[in-house]
Parts: sequence; structure tokens; C-alpha cells
Amino acid sequence: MHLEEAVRRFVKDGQSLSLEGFTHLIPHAAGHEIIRQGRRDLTLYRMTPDLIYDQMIGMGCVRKLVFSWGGNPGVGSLHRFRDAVEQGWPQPLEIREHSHAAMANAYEAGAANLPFAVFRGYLGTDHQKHNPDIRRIACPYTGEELACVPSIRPDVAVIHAQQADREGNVLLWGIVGVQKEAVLAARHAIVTVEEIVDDLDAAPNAMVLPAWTLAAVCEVPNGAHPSYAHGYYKRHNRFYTQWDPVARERDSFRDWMQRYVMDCRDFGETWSRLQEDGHV
Amino acid sequence: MHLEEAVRRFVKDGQSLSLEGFTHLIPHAAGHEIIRQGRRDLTLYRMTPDLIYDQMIGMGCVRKLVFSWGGNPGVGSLHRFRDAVEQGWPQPLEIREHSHAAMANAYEAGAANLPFAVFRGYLGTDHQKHNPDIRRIACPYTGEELACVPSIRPDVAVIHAQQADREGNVLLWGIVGVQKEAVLAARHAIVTVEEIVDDLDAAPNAMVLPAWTLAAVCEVPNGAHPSYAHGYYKRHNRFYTQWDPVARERDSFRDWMQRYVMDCRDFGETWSRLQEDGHV
Amino acid sequence: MSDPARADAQAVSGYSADEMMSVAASRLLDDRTVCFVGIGLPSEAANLARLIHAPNAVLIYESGTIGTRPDVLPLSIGDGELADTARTVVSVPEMFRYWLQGGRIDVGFLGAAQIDRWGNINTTVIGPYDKPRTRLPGAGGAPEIATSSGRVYVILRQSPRAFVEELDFVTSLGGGPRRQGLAVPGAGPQKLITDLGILEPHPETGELTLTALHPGATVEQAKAKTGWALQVADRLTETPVPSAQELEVLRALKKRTAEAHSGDV
Amino acid sequence: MSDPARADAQAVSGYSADEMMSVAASRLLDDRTVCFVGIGLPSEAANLARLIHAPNAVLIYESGTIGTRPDVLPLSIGDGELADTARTVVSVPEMFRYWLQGGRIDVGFLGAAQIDRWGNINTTVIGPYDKPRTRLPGAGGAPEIATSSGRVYVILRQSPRAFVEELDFVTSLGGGPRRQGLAVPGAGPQKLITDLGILEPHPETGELTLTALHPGATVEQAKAKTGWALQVADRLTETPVPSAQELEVLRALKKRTAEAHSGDV
Repeated sequence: MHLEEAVRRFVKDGQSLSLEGFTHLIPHAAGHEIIRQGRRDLTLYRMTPDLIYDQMIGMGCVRKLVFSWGGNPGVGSLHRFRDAVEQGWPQPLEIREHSHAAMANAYEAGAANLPFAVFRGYLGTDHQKHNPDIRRIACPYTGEELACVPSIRPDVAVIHAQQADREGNVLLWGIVGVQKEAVLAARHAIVTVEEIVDDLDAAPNAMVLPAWTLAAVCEVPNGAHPSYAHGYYKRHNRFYTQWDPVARERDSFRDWMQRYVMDCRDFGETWSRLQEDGHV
Repeated sequence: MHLEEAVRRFVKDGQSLSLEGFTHLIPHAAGHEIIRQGRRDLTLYRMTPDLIYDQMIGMGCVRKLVFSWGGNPGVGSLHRFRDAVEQGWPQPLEIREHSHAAMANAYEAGAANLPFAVFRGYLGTDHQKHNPDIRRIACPYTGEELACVPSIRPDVAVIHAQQADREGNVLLWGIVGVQKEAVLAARHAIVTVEEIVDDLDAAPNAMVLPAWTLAAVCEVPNGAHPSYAHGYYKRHNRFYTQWDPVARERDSFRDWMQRYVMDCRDFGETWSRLQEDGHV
Repeated sequence: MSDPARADAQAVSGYSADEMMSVAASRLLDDRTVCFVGIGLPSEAANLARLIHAPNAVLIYESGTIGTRPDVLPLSIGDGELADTARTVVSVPEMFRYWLQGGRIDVGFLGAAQIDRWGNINTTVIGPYDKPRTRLPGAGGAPEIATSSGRVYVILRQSPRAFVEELDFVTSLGGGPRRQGLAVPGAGPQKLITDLGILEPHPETGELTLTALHPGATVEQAKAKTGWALQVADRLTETPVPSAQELEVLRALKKRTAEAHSGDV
Repeated sequence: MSDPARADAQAVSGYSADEMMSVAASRLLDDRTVCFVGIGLPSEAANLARLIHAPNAVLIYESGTIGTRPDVLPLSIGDGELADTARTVVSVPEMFRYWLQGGRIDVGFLGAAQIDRWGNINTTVIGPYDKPRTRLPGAGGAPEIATSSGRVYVILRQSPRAFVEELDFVTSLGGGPRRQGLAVPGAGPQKLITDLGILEPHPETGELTLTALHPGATVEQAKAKTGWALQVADRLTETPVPSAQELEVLRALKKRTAEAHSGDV
């Protein structure tokens, strides 16, 4: 399926979405498509919101963000995220903030079709004061108090992976993050892949997502850029550094988005323009 | 480390043990060593107790069994288990009975260092009447009632795997069951392996148990027999069939154990005798 | 496909009640169905379906094998053949958490030792729990397969000892009164396939009711082999006889299986 | 190992306060320690230790990489280099459930934006939560690293803006009054390594107390750069200067890192 069609069919205004990726395999191309289609009022989940969420927030797609660490890794702040939180631009952003442990457990519980997750967490921190989702639960056997959070069960999960076969079975490897959990926790899952191959040739116990668990599989080479795809291309660190000044000002941000996303038909055109302009 | 030493150092009378393996990689050799050393009063955990637990029960090592399915797969009953439950021979056997889902969740919670596991289970069954460990817990968010069980955290976990490297890192593949969970849930873990190799050559995201999580790694070729070791040897189905008449009678069982376990110095000798007698 | 008339002629010329049972069960599994498969008769029927009319059925065994396509039937739930031919193999906790509890299963396909008129199943004990006459293997995956699968099919030879008025132990839940008021995700037992026919829950009472007879079987036989007062549907259908293809594939599968499992290490 | 006297002579001839800080931090990590490593300064110190005196230290990053031995320092917590050189890579839920919460970590090694005298850390906001002056990245793994690790080391450059009397937000727990009555598995912050010296919790009060000064640093400097009334231990030790080997390995590591990360796709 073409990514444009997948997003059009499965992503609607007002839904909750997880575009996951823990540094690795971040679904940038899919995020661009959601921006291009003008989706609004989204609730976004993500452990580590970075550039693609910064872009979605800055372009006004997002009403609420549930997250545990938001930054440009190794570079600094997410300026669009901060502008939304600090100045309400382009619109106020409701945030619900967790620790990584809480989010990881919440995805795990979502994949397991449980309404909540139990874990040892949030001892002595201020998160509970600002996040009513964080509660305590007593062990029925020992009386011990543990933390709990509601599970994450997004309307749509979007991930990027290395390969799919022609039936649409997906293989990913390397740092796999919470991607499997996000896919299995969601009602629908869209997967972009670097390459469609004849045979996945997966190792025993490799992470394979069977075709029947996925709503759409779309071939989008370089679709994780500037993140990386293990075995295909490295993380484009210079891009992350160069993003900082672009995102710092509203105008330069909007200009960039106009040229590289809004004025492009698809990610292929984005890629061509990035090449043309010497960015990749 | 030699298996004899590993069992002597880490397995004591009165402890709780998990010898796990879901059809595949069942640690028979380690079970024999525990029998040979005359351990008593053990609490055994296992999702699928089969021949090796039958042997341990019949030899009087076991006080209590926590399990979810006990049988000789594809053949029939575990006669020593039944004799203990039905007739109290050689001693009464306390049983605590679960479903697979409950046991799998309890191991998972044990590995995660949680005191209990929450899952959707035991709806409308009689297990709760006979197993006080099974309780209900309400979701703090939705009020939904879910099942819970205490986590499994045995004193010692014993598993068999395909390979270890010279540092003692262990690799297993194929049907991996609850072995990783059992190892990480236990205070000490003993692993027997088919082979010690120079380099594990593990695929990305393969199941590797780092050396520092294990108390002992022992090279015991064929140590899963009559179970199988994927990539090494197949399940010895004929052995399972032939075990049925052996185990049916107390005398024939004791004779067998005497010849193939008690009178042997180690599993190597057991294997030689099995070969001698044309069993393997 | 062979000519149906000719196939029927061949088939009628000789097949066993067990073969009819497996074939009838296999026909209930649609292509692309995701099926959680119990060992033994369910596994035989599910693989027969996969080899005949449901090539894209996804067979899942509780040992963690997903999308497996065994060439021979597994003797145990964790045979190497299941892993070798699987799309992927996951851990057992993941299997029960993400896949079964996760609501990914369309059909749970179970065997049983005893069943009652509501489809409740006993595989635990005959007699009192603390002093059993016969100690059975226990639950395995059944309690949660019975409730978390979209629907459940049970396959079991009919006999008064197996089809009983009252179970000594309910290992996994059926329909009927016991199910009332429980928040069960799945629809429960929808088909009970026997060597004599097929039982389905009555649309109003939920009681398992004879709705189809296999060729040659009679209502009287079915009643005689049922330990409760068996209800019979107003419209009783007859199961089509096994086709030549069905019998051929089933027999070849069982032959391959017997050969493979007679082997040594 | 090079001759210590010669090494010292070389070293004194010139090293930065940041280098001293990394070296001092690296020395605290023993061989065979299992260390949960934060990105940035903790990662630099942990890898320096691994390259010098702790070759069997087990470095774990929250991205799921266990026993990783990166040749260059990762820029992000999930760089490919961490996966390529790891003993094994697990999912993030497994990392937080089985490995951190599982009690498998000896030392949690953290950075911070702000810290107070009890070792409580803020990486969330400066100013009111709902109207922050500065929105920081947030918690990441820190809240549970701080409580589930056997003990915690923190590395942070000393300044009045970072070492504050009161935190606007407690992102992760330290020792002292806040910890009272909480069933925390780990011992909490045991070392705070700065560019001026090392602070450790007072045995009785738990307050972070200056116990060591790096060569050239003074108590006055340390006090001036601390936003609370800094307590100083009765017996104040001096950190040994970086050895030639330490500086050489650290500089080579940083050089390799800079080269690797300046690269394009």
C-alpha cells in the first residue's frame, strides 16, 4: 500500500497515535505524511518525542502529548515542543508526563490487552502531582504498594522497520524499543519498511510481526531519516545538529516544513529536495 | 563447572526449584544429578512436568508441585506423579494447580521482581476452589476484575541450552518457553549446555543470558535427552513411549532409576549405559 | 479438485468415524482464520484444513510458534517441527500475554476429557479433587483459550463417560448458566465436533444441541452416547461424506506422522 | 601500565576540569560492576573505566543494549554502535522490567540538570510546572534508575544554578527526608562527582557533603558554586591527578567520537 493511502485510510482527526522508535527506526516519512494530510487534534504517545514530533507539534497537528523524554538527543531542546508548552504556539499543548519505565510498562500492558500496568516506580518524585494517571496499588499477597498507570492502547501505531516480505510480514532488528508493543497495543498499525524482499530469512526467535497483525505495510526507503535503519544507513547526526537553528524560530521552521514536506507529493520528493539542497 | 559441583553448591533440601523447558531443552541430566544427590523436601515449579519430574517425584525428592499440565506428551499419564497424588507413594505430594497463562504470567512477574501478576484468566473455572493463591484484583481505572497470582521466584532455576561461550554467556533458540523468565526470577540459575563454543555468533536480538546472571554453566552433551535440543538432536519419541510401562510399576521404575541414575557417576555414564542397552 | 460425484463414491466406500470427525472439524476452519491449536485431534483437524481449503489459516501453538506449517503432526505441543516451520517463535509468556490475552485469536480449538451440556470442560480430575479416582493432566492453556479466543471449537469422541451430566471439575468455561454475569471476552464453545455429528449451542438456552449427524449415525446412537438428555435441533443436517481429497490428504498426513515419530533420536 | 611518577608529571602538565571530572568518575566503577549508564557524561566516564581498569564492567543502556562495548561514545541513547557491540539487545519493556526493576543493576550512573543537597534530581522544568520558565526534556529512565539500582552515582558540573537549595520539580529521588518511609530497593545517590570534587552522603544526616577535592580546587570555590550551605567533611581527601594513561585513553575516545559523529549519513 502507498503510504499516502495508508495514512488517509487509518489516521483520522482526533485520534490517539503512537509513532514509536527508540532513536532507531523512527518513522519520519510517515510523520511527514500525517502532517501533509493536515491531521488535527491528535493525541500523541511516545517515550522519546524528537524531531518528527517537534514537526507535528509545530505544524499544529497535536492537542496532547503523552511522553517520558522530549529532546533532540545529543543536541538540546525541541524548540517547537517548548514553544507550544511555554507560549502556546501554534496552539496550547496538553502534556501528560511519565518516566520511561511507566511508558514501557504501559505499552506492554496495552499489547497484553490489560487495562493497567503495575511496576516499581515513581518513588518520591513529583510526577504524581501533575499526572493524575499515576496511582498506587497494593499487592493482594504482600500488601506492598506499587505504582500503576493506565495501559497505552492507541488508535493507530506507526513504526518503521527494515524489511517486509511480499505477504507483508515485517522483520526488524537491532534496537527494537517498544515497537512490537505499540503495534500489538494499537487498533491499527501502519509499518513503513526500507525494503520489500522475497524472503525475510529471519533468525529463529527474530522479531517478526505477522502480516495479519498489520493494517498497512508501505515500502519507503530512507523512511527513518534522519534516524537510522540498522543494516541500511547510519544516524544522520549532522541533520540533528542542523535542525536546532531551523526549529528555533517559527519562520525558519515553517519555511523548512513548506519546502521539504508541504510542497512535496511524498517522501520520495522530500528526499530528492534534501539531496538537491545538499542536506543528504 | 561440573554439574555435580553446581548441584551440590546451589541446590539444598527444602528449596524451591524450577527445572523448565516447554517440550524442548528439558534439563534431564540436571534432574538426574539432583536425584543422585538425594535432595529432599523440594518444592518444584514447572508449567509442564513430564518425565524428569515424574522421576524426581518417584524417587522421593519432592514435597510440593506447582504446575499447569502434567503428563507424558502424546503418550499418557505420569504414573509416578499419579501414584503420589492418588496413593501417597513414596510420600504424599502437595499440589498447587494453575493454568499455563497463570504460570507464564507468574514467571514473567518473578523475572520483573514483582510480587504478583495480573492477567485475564480463570473465568468460571474451579481452580480457585482448590488453589488459594488465585485471587481477583480490580483495575484502579476501569474497575474491571482481573485474575492475579503470586509471582514465581524460585531459589534455583535449572535449564538446558544449546551453547555457552568460554565466558559463560548462554545462547538458546527455537522454542524458548519460560526459560529466560525462570532464570531471571530465581536467586541462582544453573544452566547445562550442549556445547561450549569460542563464539556464540548470536543473531541480533537472539536470546542470550549473560554470564553474570548465572550461578553455573555446565557442559553436558545430550543433557536434554529424551527431550530435544534444536540444532543438535531430535526429540526421542520412542523413549517417551517406552517410559510408560517402566514408570507404571513401582519396582520397574526403581530398577530403572537404580541402573541409569543412582549407579551412575554422572550423566556421561547414564548415556553410556543407555547406549549399551540399546536405548539410544 | 477431483470430481465431487466420483470423490463421494470413493469416500463412501470406506472411511472411519474418526476420519469423518477430523474432516468435519477441518471444514469449520476458514481460510485466514487465526487458530490457537490444541495438541492431538484439534491439531490434526487444523492442519488438515490448512492442507485442503485454508492454506492461509494461521496456526498458533501455545509453545510460542506462530503461523506454523508442520509437515507432520506434532506429538507434543513443542515439537521442533513446529518451530522449524513457523513464521516466528515467541516466548511462552509473550504467547499468553500478547497473542492469546491480546485478543488476536479467532478460534481456540480444544480437545477435552469430559464435557457437559454447556460446553464446560474437565481435564483435571475424575472424582473428588483431593482424592481423585483418576488424576488427569490438568489445565494447560485451556482455561484462557476458552475465554480469550473469539470462539471455541471442541473436538471429542462421544461416549457417556466423556459427555457427562455433571463435571467433577470445571477446567475451562463453556456457555450456559456458569457464564452468566462473567465478563468473558470471547463467545465460548460454538461447535462440538464428535465422531457422530456436530453439536452447537441452542440460540436461546445455550445448551449444546445436536445440529448435524455424520452419514450413517443416528439420533438414537448420539443420545445413547451422551450422559445427559441430548437435545436435537428441529432441522438436523447431514454432514457431507469426506471427499477423496480430504481422505487422501488426511491419510497421507497421518502416515507421514507415524513414520516420523517411530524414528529414534 | 606506564610509570606512575612519569605519568603524573605528564598529566599535571595540562588537563581540564572536565577531564578530571570524567577521570574521577571513571575510577569509581569497579571491574565486573553492572552499570546502567545515562547518556553524556555518565557514558563517557563508564566507557573510560571499561577501557582502563574495568574491562569486565557490564554497561547497560536503557535502549536495551546489554554488555555493550562501544568504540566511540554514543550521541544518543540508542546509537547503532551500542547494538553492534552489545552482548545482547532486548526490548525496552524487557529492559525496564527484567533488568532494572529485576534488581540486576549494581550502579545507576546519572546526569542531571539540577540537584539538591539530598541528591534529588530535576530534569523536568525550571519554574512552575504549568508555566515553566524552561521546559527540560523530562524524566527518561531516571526515576526508576534512581530507586532500583543498588546505588547511584551522579556526575554534574558544579554551579549555583545546578546545585540548588530547592528543586522546582523532583524528577528522581535522592536520599534524606524525602526518602524516609519509602520502600526503596536501592541505596540511592552515593557519589556526586563534579568538576571540583566529590560529594558523598553524610553517614548520619544523608546530606551530600564534600569529601574530596580535585587538585587545584578549593573549598571556597566549591562553596561558591553550590546553591546551598555546602557541608565539608572533616577529612577531605585530594583526588589523584589523571594519569597519562587515563588522559590518553580519554582523549583518544573523545577524538574518535568527534570524528565518528561529524560524519554524514
